[in-house]
Amino acid sequence: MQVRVQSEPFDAGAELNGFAQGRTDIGAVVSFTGVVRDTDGTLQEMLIEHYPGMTTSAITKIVEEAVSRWTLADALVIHRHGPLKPGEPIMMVATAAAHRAAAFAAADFLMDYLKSRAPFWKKEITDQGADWVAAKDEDEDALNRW
Amino acid sequence: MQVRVQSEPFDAGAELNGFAQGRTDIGAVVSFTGVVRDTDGTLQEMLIEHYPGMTTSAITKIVEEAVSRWTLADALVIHRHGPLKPGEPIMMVATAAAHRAAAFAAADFLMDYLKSRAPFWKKEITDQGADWVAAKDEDEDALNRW
Amino acid sequence: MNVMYFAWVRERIGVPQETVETEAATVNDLIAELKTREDRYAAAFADISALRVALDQELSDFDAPLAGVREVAFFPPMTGG
Amino acid sequence: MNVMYFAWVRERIGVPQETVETEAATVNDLIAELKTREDRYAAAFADISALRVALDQELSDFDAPLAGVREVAFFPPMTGG
Repeated sequence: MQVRVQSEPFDAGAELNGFAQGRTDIGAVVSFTGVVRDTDGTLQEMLIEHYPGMTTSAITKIVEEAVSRWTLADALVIHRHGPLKPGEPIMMVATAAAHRAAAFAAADFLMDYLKSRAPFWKKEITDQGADWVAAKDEDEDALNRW
Repeated sequence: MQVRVQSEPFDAGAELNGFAQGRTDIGAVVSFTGVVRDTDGTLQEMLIEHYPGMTTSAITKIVEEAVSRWTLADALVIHRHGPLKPGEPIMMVATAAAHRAAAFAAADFLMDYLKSRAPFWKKEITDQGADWVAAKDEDEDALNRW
Repeated sequence: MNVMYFAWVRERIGVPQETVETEAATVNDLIAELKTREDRYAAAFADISALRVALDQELSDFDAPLAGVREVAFFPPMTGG
Repeated sequence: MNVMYFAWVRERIGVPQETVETEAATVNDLIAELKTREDRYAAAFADISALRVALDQELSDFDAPLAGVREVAFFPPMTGG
């Protein structure tokens, strides 16, 4: 189990290849990569603020919950903070399990909880100014699935 | 959209990094990697047979269905055939979408359909002999989710 | 008509493919005809519920007509992924 | 007691953290006290339903007691992932 909170970029492909490598008791690896989206082509930068004293422990608790619910062989979360450009990876989750259903469910669960329970806040700087990204009701509702 | 059926190994990390690269209209990339599992430590080799005339077209139809159901920005399927060793990647799926729910659902759908509708058959060679892997009822049932 | 066999169906029948001359109207008719030919066909087709069939590389049904079909493939349920 | 602010709460209040001397029994009491101090607090805490609170780095409720708490953090709903 690995949790990393960092401002530096990470190499999602290298992380995927290093994850659960050489293990022969797993049949399924699922990864999720969150990318800075710029649908309208107006985004200059995304600024991610976080709560350093709380971030790693909050994510670790979420990952421990996932590992125990789905008997994962391994789990990984990397989350960046600071300024990011459109197209850059923001964060990544990976899960490894014997079977695909557990790996998919655990990754989906991790994303839902990281979205609404990990102390990060996103600010978008566009041509028109700067705005904090508002949390969506559907993201809060998604937690009821689990 | 990319579909590759091959006997050669592939580099899942390099594929993930090359997938949907530089696109700023996507926010979510999900990948699934299927790995040769050897729970008991008795597996010598997994042999994957396929139906060359049908494989690529069958997978392509499944991917087209996923792309249209979830408006994916991109989708990738790589599936190997031939002899594989424990711990080796068998296949990989990747999906890219604006939002995470679509990327997760499409990857999950692709795996369910590839499992039961792509013409591959697995044979396990163990210390005790060789056996064809039987399809599971739960895999056929999984198709009813979609 | 080109008839193909995969996985344990291929192993039981002993060849991966063969040309079959037949007037069978449906897949079921073709199977019935093959089963009378030799024991190895009877063994391979003993339990149809354990088999799947593709006509010209498309999954199909056992009661599907064979008119115009060039390639029939028999195999167990797929185990991809 | 160390009080921290994040995202637009931090921007409205103007500092990321400060030491607050208070006898407030609960988070709600602390907020009521801060709101009387200066307009910027009144602005930041105008709509409590738009805020979340953590006590000693654990998400908590606005009616939670502050006894023994060393760090209180106020912020909008999280937008991680």
